[in-house]
Amino acid sequence: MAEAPDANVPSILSASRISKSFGEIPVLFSIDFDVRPGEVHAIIGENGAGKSTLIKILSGIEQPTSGSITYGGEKVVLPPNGEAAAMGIVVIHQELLLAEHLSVADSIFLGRELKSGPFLDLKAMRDQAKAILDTLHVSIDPDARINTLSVADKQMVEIAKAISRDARVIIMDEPTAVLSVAESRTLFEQVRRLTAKGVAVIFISHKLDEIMELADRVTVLRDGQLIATVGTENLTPDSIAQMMVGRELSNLYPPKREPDVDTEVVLSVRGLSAPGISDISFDLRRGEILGFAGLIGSGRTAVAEVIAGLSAKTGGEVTVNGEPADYSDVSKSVAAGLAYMTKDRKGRGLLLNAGLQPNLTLLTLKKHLKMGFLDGRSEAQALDRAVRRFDIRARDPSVQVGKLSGGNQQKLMLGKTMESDPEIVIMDEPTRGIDVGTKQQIYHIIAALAAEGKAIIVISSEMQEVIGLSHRVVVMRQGRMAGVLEGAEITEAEIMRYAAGIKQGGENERLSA
Amino acid sequence: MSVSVPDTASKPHKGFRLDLKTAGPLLALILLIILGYSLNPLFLGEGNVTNLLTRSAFIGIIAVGATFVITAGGIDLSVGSMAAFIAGMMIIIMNAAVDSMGASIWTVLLGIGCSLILGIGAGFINGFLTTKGKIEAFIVTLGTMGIYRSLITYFADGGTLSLNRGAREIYRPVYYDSFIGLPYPVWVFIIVALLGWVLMNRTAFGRYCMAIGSNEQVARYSAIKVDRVRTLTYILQGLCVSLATIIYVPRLGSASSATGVLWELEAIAAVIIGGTMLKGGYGRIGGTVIGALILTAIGNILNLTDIISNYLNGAVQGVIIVAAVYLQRGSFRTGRRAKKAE
Amino acid sequence: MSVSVPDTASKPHKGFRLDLKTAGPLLALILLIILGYSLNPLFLGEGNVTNLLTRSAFIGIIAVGATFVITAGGIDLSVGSMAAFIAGMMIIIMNAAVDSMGASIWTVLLGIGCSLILGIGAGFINGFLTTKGKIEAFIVTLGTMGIYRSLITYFADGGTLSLNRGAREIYRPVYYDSFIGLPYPVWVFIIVALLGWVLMNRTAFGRYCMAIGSNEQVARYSAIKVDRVRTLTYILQGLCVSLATIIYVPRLGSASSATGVLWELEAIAAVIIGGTMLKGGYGRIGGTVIGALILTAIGNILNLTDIISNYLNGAVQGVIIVAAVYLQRGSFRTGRRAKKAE
Amino acid sequence: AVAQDQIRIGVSIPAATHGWAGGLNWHAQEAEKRLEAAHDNIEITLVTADSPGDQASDIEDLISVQQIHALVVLPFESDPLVEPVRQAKESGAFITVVDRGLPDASIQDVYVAGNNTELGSVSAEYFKTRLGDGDNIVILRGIPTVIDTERFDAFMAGIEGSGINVLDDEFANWNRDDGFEVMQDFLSRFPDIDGVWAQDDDIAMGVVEAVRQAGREDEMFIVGGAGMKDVIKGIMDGDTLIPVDVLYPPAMIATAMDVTVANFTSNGPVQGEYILGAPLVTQENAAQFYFPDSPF
Ligand SMILES: Nc1ncnc2c1ncn2[C@@H]1O[C@H](COP(=O)(O)OP(=O)(O)OP(=O)(O)O)[C@@H](O)[C@H]1O
Ligand SMILES: Nc1ncnc2c1ncn2[C@@H]1O[C@H](COP(=O)(O)OP(=O)(O)OP(=O)(O)O)[C@@H](O)[C@H]1O
Ligand SMILES: [Mg+2]
Ligand SMILES: [Mg+2]
Repeated sequence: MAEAPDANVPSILSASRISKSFGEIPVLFSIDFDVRPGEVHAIIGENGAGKSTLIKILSGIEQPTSGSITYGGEKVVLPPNGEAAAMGIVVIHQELLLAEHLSVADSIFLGRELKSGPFLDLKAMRDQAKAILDTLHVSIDPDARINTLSVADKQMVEIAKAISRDARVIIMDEPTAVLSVAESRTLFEQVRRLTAKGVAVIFISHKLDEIMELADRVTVLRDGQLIATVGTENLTPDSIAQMMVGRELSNLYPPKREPDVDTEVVLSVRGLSAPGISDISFDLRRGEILGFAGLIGSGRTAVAEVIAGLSAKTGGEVTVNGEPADYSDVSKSVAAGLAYMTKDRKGRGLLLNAGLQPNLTLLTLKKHLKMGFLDGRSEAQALDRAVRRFDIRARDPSVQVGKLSGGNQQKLMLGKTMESDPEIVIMDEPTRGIDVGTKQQIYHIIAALAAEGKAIIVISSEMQEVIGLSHRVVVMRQGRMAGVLEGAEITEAEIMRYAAGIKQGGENERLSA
Repeated sequence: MSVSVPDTASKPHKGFRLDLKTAGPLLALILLIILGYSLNPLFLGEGNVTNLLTRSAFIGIIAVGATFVITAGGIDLSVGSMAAFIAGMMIIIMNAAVDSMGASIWTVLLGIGCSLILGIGAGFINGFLTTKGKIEAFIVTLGTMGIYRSLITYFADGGTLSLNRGAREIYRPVYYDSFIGLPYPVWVFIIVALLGWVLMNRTAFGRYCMAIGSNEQVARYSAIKVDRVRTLTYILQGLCVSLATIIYVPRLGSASSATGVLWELEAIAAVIIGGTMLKGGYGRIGGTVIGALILTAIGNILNLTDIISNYLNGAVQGVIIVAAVYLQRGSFRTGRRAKKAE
Repeated sequence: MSVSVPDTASKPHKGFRLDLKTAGPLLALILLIILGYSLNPLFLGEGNVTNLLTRSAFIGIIAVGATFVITAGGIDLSVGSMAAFIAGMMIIIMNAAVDSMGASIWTVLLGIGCSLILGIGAGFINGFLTTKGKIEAFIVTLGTMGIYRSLITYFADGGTLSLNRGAREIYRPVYYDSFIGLPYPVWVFIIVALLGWVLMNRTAFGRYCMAIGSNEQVARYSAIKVDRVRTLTYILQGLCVSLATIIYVPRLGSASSATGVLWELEAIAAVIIGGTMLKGGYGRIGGTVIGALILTAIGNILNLTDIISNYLNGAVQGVIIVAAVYLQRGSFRTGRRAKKAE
Repeated sequence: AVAQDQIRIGVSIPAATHGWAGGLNWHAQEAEKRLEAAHDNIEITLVTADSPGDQASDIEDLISVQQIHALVVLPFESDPLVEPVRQAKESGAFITVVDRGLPDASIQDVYVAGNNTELGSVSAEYFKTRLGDGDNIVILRGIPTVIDTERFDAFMAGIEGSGINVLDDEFANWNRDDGFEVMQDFLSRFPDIDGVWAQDDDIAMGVVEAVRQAGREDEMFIVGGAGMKDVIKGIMDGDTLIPVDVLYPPAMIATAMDVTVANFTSNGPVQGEYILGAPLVTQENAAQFYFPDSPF
């Protein structure tokens, strides 16, 4: 935990009695909030509690329905459209906000380009972008186009963009949701560097250990109400969780059931290679949960996308239930009982302009046909089921999916994937942006599915999640399998060793065990 | 306190939004009708209303097809020359049939059958080049537009292809006769519009079109066969062109290089006036029908009066189209938020 | 410690693609030149090359403007009739000036000044209606297209407006004379293209256009004045139309309702053949220039040979356009992944 | 020739999309003004169309909403307009057809004929007087439609056997710009051109500029068609580049409207054909075809 700044320092940005409604629907109720220079102030709360809405108000993106904002000691009306950034209030939004066709350097400097005379100083922008990315220890090419980056790299670009600004307040809305431990650490380094310089940081995360590590104070929201603002020193992860969900949270992870090593192999991958990955081999049995760990861009997603028929392989073999599985498109893999849930919910998972129901049933629309026509009732029933099962919360149920809170979008996507009732399911960052309470539910759902005999692959950057759920863990590094861990070997330290290349697991029989 | 999604809550809102969205173009049409009536009460005379409806059938039917293409994120510039080409081929085929076996109902049915095959084939070519050839739809259909226009000119030897008199007499009623007070073309239009509406709003295919137009990646990840659905939209468009041609040919009994000129622009305009977005992702068949009626009514109203110079017809048309769309957008816009929701 | 994607993995990929992207249209152009030369060696004769370049200047200059509009996610269908309208107004104004103060260089400069003002004004109207009126660009510019076309017909009384002989003689060299071997229109084209390239690739404005076309919300959240930038693209388009008109009028010294017909389609085609995406987000001025040259070359080649029926000119044109774009796309496609990156 | 209280006359012509059609529109409007001013009980409605289909709609409208007593129609194309005009006839209207006669002559009460075939053959006759065996010409055609085809076929038939060599023909769409560009290409392609048949004065104007640009005015002559005032003026002034023109007056629409009105206002019979022909305009007779106020 950082050195606690002097509590007597006046706050740089504060909100008083902020309320917000979207149309008729109230989302925030009379919230007081403030952040001091050099402080990390975390906001936590369940999905849909209003965290993102609060920070949108604190950065001028949304205007409050009532209440006032004070910045640098003066009452202000913040300008809209990110113009507050010029005043020193910089936001990393929960949803990636990058123009897909621009380069990395262009994206970092969008709206405040470096110029020499009337012209862009491309070299300066490229160099500075490179320098900023270097401080984050990522080697993303500043000239790369955004649409060639993985989600995690995009998130790093967003972070680079924010910390490169001359900010007095930096607001980070779940910046670590798609980052692995290592990347998160470099982010925290930067946060500490910034706070040391007197920058105020508002930090939102569902990862409670991060909150404990980074925050000086924590504000808890529940259903749009302010529950408390407490110094971190007075908190434990358990007490935070309790304040958040209003109940005791024990046993985040369900007990691991010993997998039956004799059940049949449902998915078998041998020597698979494709752009970005090579020589991947593993087996997946009924009832097994196989974790995939690794750093950003280590190729976990690429493996899953090849298996699901989303991209073509260049070599190797995949079999499902003993049958060769060269799916040329997703409908074939779905028909074979294999479902893949993307981690890019905004770009590949959900139609942001459509409602909940069409999104939920898009993958399995054929199931909702009655004599060839769509059966609205059956679709509505499916939505009902998914809402109950995954605790999807929308204050305004007819809202476009793009306006749901991030976590609820994720839950909807989970619902969409599970609608296809797959035998094999590959979940890429299944709990991205989901609050602890629901996480627990989802972990139990995953465990129950495995117990039913489904085979599950969990790709996750959250080390605890991989450890807590998996029977076995594949660790990937630079497009290859660095090792496979089993049983008691599955520890944070061991995974990190493989992921960072300190340790190599060579024996092939281990890989396919 | 989980609120979740009560079944009922989503329904009324949806209906509501649908109403307002369709109300926009409808309002514009009503204003146009009032304008027409005030210029000349005969505008609402039975004969004129029948003419107007029958005429709007061509563009309307084509525009129903265009709604699917545009909803799925494509565009088809070739429909006008495709119509001319199909009309020409129908006439050539029917004339040849009359020569060899005399004029009968079968001649006409043969022509109709060929028209359907040609329409589907032409649509398939557009779809295939766009999806498998991975060429921008704009370029593909600009190309086929030139090709069909040239072919009809070539087959007509620069002149007009005319249907044989005998076949003409048999075919003529398809355009000119009525069934319970409405001419056949209007019935065809009504049926195509209804089927289109059902297809767009009540089948998986319509849902897929919207998904593809709104985010192709999401569609692909959702197990939708993007290329196939997209190709099908072009085939559907070809089919609609063919249907429009089937009721067009008996009207004038001829085809030439001047047939169907600029129909593509009118069809796209009808679709967009109707509230479908050019970028795709949202299709509204009802709006398209109203859009086609608006466009036809504008042309008709310009013929009702000659207070303004004929030279300015295009200007009046332009002003009315822009005003109609402005009205439509304005009428349900409740500030910025509604706009953003687009 | 973080490893992430190794630097080398992404760099060569990008450089590679960029080269091929510009190389695509260029390749198509080169093949076309080879085709032209093999059909008739005079294709590369000095006179023909000069003609070709001069001719491509009109569409080329307009297409440079269109590249900005399309990159920012808009479309402008009005450019052809806008050109006709501006040409007509220039002639009317210059004729009036000659009547009142005789023909001199000032008459021509007055005409040019008015042309610039009209172009900027017309562009502003399109931009204003699109952004503030919140009407789809397709509809707005379809409307203004009809309006300008009507106005020129009206002012020309359905006929042709001809520039006064005296003014004509003074103005004529602007089209017909050369500077170091290249006619002035070619110089104007070169300068517009260079300025356009700099504006697109080396100024914040170009970046804003791409950002808006790629994701309007991102642009908005980056404090970019979306409406202003978008309006500016239409103004730029108007300015380009005005420049094209300024070199067009001395060519024939006349304007009529037939002036500039279908230029909008040619300009958009040039932009897209050049590799700019119709949906916006990515603009390529260099490609647009090549696209304009390709289109002009196709017409030229068709005039240089008579192996095929004239009636089929349009078909050949269509086939070549589609083939050119296919070649261009095909050449750098390295399978699915590249497609996805689009 | 019945006298009625109010006579409504509908005039349906192609829109002013190229020079000749522009002239047509102008003469129609002038005639409308003149006739409405001269006769209190005459009311003329002028409608213009962009395609045969459009024109059919226009005629329907004239019948159903204007409830016309007479129709003056210059068909876009003959065949497609048979049915619509027949319907007008069946509604009781007096029918005057202009320029392009209907295949079923029984529909029309009056036919004011321009003659495209004659335009072609008159032009051919002139070429034969100027050129002979081994001379080369190029042809710029209009838009591929019946009118163009009739003109072209008649011309080709006319020069057959004369030994005049047609190097190539291309469409120039009755448009100056296209005339200019097509001629530029002909000039770079053919070193020896003795004559140009442009069959339309708008195209001819473009051709002139291209020939001037190439500096080859002395090699060849150009013949257009229609009778544009600028061309007629040039002929009056002894221009050698365009020495003659073949008349195809857009004013024929005014003649037709006059005849139609006469049907209602005069006592004499007006049924029948009025053939205008396509006379050759030379320096001697040019003055009588010069209308400086016409836009065409
Ligand atoms: N533009 C909008 N229109 C309507 N409702 C909205 C809009 N934006 C947010 N909401 C609603 O406001 C509520 C709070 O959302 P918010 O995004 O602030 O939650 P959050 O606390 O950030 O949740 P998460 O942890 O899932 O990100 C949600 O019910 C959401 O549906
Ligand atoms: N060399 C490559 N060329 C093209 N695309 C690649 C390449 N490597 C990866 N990709 C694509 O990038 C996306 C994500 O990359 P990757 O599989 O490396 O992510 P990951 O290992 O899941 O890492 P993280 O989730 O931490 O970002 C996938 O869609 C994959 O297909
Ligand atoms: Mg949130
Ligand atoms: Mg009148």
